[in-house]
Amino acid sequence: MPDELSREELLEMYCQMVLIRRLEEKAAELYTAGLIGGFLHLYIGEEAIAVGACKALRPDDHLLTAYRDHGWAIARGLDPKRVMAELLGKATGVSGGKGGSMHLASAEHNYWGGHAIVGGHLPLATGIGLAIRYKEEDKAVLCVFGEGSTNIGYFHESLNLAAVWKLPVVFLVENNQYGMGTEVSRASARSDIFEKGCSYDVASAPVDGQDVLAVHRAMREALEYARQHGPYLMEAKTYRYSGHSMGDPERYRSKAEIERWRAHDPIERLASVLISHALADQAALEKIHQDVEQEMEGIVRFAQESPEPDDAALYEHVYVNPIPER
Amino acid sequence: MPDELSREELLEMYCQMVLIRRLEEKAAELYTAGLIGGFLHLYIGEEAIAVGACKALRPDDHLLTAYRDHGWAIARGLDPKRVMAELLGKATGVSGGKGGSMHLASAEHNYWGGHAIVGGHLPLATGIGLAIRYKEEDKAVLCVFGEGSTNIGYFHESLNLAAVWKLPVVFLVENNQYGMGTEVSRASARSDIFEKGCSYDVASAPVDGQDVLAVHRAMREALEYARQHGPYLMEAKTYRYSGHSMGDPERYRSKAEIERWRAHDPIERLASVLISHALADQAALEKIHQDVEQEMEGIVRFAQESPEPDDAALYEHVYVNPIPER
Amino acid sequence: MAYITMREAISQALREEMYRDERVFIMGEEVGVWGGTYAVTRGFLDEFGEKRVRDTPIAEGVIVGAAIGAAIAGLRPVAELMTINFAFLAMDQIVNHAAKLHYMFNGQIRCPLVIRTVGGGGRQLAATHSQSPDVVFAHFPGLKVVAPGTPADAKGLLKSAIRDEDPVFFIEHATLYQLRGEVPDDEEYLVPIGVSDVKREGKDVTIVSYSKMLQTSLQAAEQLSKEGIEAEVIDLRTLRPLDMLPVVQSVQKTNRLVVVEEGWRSYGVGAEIAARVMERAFDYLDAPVRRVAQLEVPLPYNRRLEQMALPQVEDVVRAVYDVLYRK
Amino acid sequence: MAYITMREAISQALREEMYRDERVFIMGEEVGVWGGTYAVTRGFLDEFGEKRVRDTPIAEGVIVGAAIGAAIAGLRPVAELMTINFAFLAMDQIVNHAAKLHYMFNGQIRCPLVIRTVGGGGRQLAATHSQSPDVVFAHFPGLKVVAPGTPADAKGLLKSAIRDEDPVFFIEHATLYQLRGEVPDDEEYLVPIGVSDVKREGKDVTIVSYSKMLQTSLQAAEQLSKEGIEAEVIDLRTLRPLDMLPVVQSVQKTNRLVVVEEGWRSYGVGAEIAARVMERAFDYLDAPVRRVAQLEVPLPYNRRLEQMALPQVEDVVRAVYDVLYRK
Ligand SMILES: Cc1ncc(C[n+]2csc(CCOP(=O)(O)OP(=O)(O)O)c2C)c(N)n1
Ligand SMILES: Cc1ncc(C[n+]2csc(CCOP(=O)(O)OP(=O)(O)O)c2C)c(N)n1
Ligand SMILES: [Mg+2]
Ligand SMILES: [Mg+2]
Repeated sequence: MPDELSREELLEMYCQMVLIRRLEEKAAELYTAGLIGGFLHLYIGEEAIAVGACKALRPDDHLLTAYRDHGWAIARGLDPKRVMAELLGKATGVSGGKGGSMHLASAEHNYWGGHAIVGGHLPLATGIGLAIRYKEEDKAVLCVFGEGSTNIGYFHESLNLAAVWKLPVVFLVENNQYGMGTEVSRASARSDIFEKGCSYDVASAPVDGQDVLAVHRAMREALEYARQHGPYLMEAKTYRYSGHSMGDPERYRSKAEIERWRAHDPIERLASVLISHALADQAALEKIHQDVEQEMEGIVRFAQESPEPDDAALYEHVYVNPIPER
Repeated sequence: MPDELSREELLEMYCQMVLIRRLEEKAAELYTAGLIGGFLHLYIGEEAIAVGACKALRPDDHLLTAYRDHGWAIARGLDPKRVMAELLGKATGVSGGKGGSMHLASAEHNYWGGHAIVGGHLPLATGIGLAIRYKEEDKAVLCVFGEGSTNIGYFHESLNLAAVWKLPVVFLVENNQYGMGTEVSRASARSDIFEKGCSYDVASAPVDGQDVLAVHRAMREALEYARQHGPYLMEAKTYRYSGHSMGDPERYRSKAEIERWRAHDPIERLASVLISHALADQAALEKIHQDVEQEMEGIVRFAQESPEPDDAALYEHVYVNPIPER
Repeated sequence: MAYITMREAISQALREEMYRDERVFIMGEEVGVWGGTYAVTRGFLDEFGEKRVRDTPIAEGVIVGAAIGAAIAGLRPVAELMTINFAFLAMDQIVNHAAKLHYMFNGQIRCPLVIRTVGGGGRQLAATHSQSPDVVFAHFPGLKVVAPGTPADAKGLLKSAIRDEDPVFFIEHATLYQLRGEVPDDEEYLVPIGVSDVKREGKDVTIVSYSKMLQTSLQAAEQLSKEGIEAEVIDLRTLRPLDMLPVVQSVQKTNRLVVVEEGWRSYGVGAEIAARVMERAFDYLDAPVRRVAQLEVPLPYNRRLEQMALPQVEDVVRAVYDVLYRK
Repeated sequence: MAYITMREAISQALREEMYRDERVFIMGEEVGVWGGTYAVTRGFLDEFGEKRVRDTPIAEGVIVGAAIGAAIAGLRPVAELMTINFAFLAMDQIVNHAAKLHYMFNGQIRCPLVIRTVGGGGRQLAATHSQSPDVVFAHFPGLKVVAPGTPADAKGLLKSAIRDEDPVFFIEHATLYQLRGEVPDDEEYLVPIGVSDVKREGKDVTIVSYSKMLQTSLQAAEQLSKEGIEAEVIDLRTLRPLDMLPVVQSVQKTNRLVVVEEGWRSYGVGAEIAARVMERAFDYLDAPVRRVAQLEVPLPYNRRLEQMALPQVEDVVRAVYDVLYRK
């Protein structure tokens, strides 16, 4: 069995990747139709990372990501209905319609958000790692961000502190080659991001981000390492098929480049594994796609039919303990 | 002749180191007497770095340092009288009495300050490097800071940008083992700071900061490298004999440790070189000390007798082009 | 004169100044290949080359800091911070460095630097991406803070900012880029920093505002006019230094003042205007100054809630009624 | 009751809360081995150990950010920023994260965090190390901002801050640590956040202030009293949320108001107080509100110049004369 995963688990991962991709495609449609506002960052092409990594996370481990977070939310087990409802700004959304696409979260899943300030959540992840050590828990934190975010001061401050205090944090870089329109080599002195671990004496390695099994394997080890020793820097090489966000003019790359990456599509790749190991046949996979299609209908319906937050929500949660001004 | 320096140059360097040390001792006295206010950070023990490095700088190169800047100001050629006057907050001070000990500067010497925000001047130095490339000048920037300042985000952002743009900046770390009371290993994942160059693919090396000739040699090469190729990270291993600033309770280190370092005193070390190469005898060195002593009297007198800035100075230089509010 | 958008006006200002002065250059995230996230520098990379149109890493601290350094060394950088929300990542460089170096070193250091940035809410970008914290930057002596509300002012003020010897924090509003107006073609068209401007004359009430809220205020004034209330609308244009003369003169005429800003009310721009008017025209005020501002919540993503929190034309109208003791 | 310094009072609050609640810990630069640069945590490392008294690298961004993270995960961090000037290096974490996470994630995230920091000028530390930009932090909803002016308040407010479920930005004044006063020994002695306090009763004029300037105001009141002018002195104690009730009530009695703050005047705390008083007690004001504040220059090193720029007792006295139309 590939990677010590059962057939059911592998099919489940396949299904998740398909669902993530379909949800993104649907979100793009709804955005174009004006039902989703703000910024929308699609994860298409990068699905293997979230699915592979979350498979390695324990339920009581912690997760923080950047704003490209739909795939992560779903891989982490959040209800796709409520994810979509959040994109539509509904009261039933995972963040009550106040966060939107960039700010999915679920305390119940120890998923502490989607964060839209580049690099801003690295210190938070470091602090959660500190709390784990403080409470002497056997947990780890997975902190996910793009390669463009490794040039900001927070990356340095967080990796250093995590290293000095040996905090159980896996810093996972999704190196999709671009930060908006800027190719990694134009912004970062090192294009192989995992090499940046050296300044902090932090263990690090690259992984093929288009191979869900490789990601899962590497992440399982990284998390184990983090629990026992301290921070780990993992770089998943990947690619986003869509623009940075909706409306990206995409002047910075060629169609040919996108096609080259599409040839290593993570979903198709897992499909081949499943078929070559005789874990599924074409029909079974086809069935998954159909099921997902049907599930999507329910997801979208739920989101669309959900109520808007009421007026009172505007004033709620500014503070836990609001103090009235006299 | 050691290090291709003439006898005159070597004696001049010796003289500078002695002057710096005496000026610091005097400043400590004046601080205790209440004539100097604010914070006062002494450079005693680290003199070889400023003197060796400035010897390698060309007049039209640029210099920026942290707040531990008296030695740098003097090594860079600022008038010690006006340096002391600044410490006393006088109108004749290099910064007109507005900057104080931490903010010495001299545009004339391309010395862009003494900066008291830890790491805050690294971006400035990077920008000056950018201007050099922009104007296609054959110059370099020397940017000096302590090892404690290498953990802040600015270090990362500056080294990365300088590397990506190949800017002619030498980042010189004075690793005096402590940032205030924090030993390097308690704050930095790497205690050998030069190793932090690896994240940026920046050339780097350590140097014995107690050996003025070694510093000079290394700095000459580093500056040349920077002019031609781009940033360079140099780590000078050193030690400060005094507290972090006046009034430091010094609970973080032992007397014995200080004594161990004093045994490698940079001034005595150059004295031995001078004597062993028969470039000076004990009497000649003694004479230098006496001359410095006498010069110090003049320096202190000048500073004490100088006038305070007048009231108008308070309002001057908030803006180059002040716009009156109507 | 040309009838162009604010985006074009700003673009024009930048282009003209870059042709005028070799030392002027642009740096920031996505200003080059992408052409600026708000398309302000579209085409600039081809026109001026990589030396003068510099894409940077995502590292706001060193973007501003390096621009300061370049300014110290004699250049004229225009540093772009993609939005004002990210200016907080460069806050130390802005307020501890740009604002202070000239003074602290007794005039030896100059920072002729423009920090262009984009503020404002209303685009469903949620709490961290929708702020209007202009007042926070205006608090610091040593900075000049400019926030234009029309295409012509945007052009003229940006040109003045680039020519200024001091650091200028220049705030554009994300939802004004499409706003059209007459803009002089003149390459020497400069609007002075630190001069407020009467954008509409009126005798019944004074409305003071700037940036996006200028437009909201002008709309409110149109509406009020139909009811026979003639509002004088004053555009601050610059938050530091603050030019109160036209405001004081107007209040002496109308005796009633409403201040409209997009940011939060507490410790906002309106408070300063109210306090200064009280200091200088106390006896002229027939009603307490009314402040229209954002509700004191982080902005939510949901469109309806977000609009509830932001000042609307009707809020301005209502505030005018209040100071007129109507209804 | 014990007659102790503000330093001791703050120290006591921290120690008591650390004994009371295992989740409370301290992190920051030099809080451990050094004992705190202002000696507030002297002895804490020996008493509580390295786990709960954590020296950090010099990296303000991650100091605050990691404290937020620890708070999210259920701890009660007290993060120390050596001075408020360095808070600008953590500005994004403070205003974009601590202040917003609870709201943005609809209550799912809590940040029960105290950021202790030290503000104020007057010690010849020059422009970057002498600021009082308290108002800048008070502008952001989501934060609570506290700045005590007496030892007892410092203790009681800090304990309340640590027990609060929200992020509290707690500003101590560098030159008040030696100030002595009566402080309850009671471990349950709590001063509520968001309640202004009448520190001196009077009928002729109201002086509103906080932190160090409270002391300056009290001295001015003493001096005025000798001339027969009885000033009521009100201590805001909290800048957000702002409790205006005692101020409004006082102004209704005295009809005259002076606001005293150490920071710059423009867009300062005084502006907000003036604006709110106008909104709520317009008809009671017999004179425009006078603001006493720092001159609008970066603070210089030279002692005489620095003192000229900072508000002094005589400035308060003169402002009181002004609102009384005396002299
Ligand atoms: C501090 C900050 N600066 C700039 C931005 C604007 N911005 C949003 S996403 C982005 C690119 C990030 O690239 P990367 O980290 O590689 O992530 P990716 O989008 O490729 O997943 C930028 C510049 C921001 N949100 N925060
Ligand atoms: C941003 C910032 N944080 C904290 C401080 C307070 N501080 C001043 S010097 C210093 C220690 C710096 O150590 P290092 O860089 O090693 O320089 P050294 O004093 O040893 O020369 C600290 C923490 C500061 N000035 N700026
Ligand atoms: Mg990327
Ligand atoms: Mg050091």
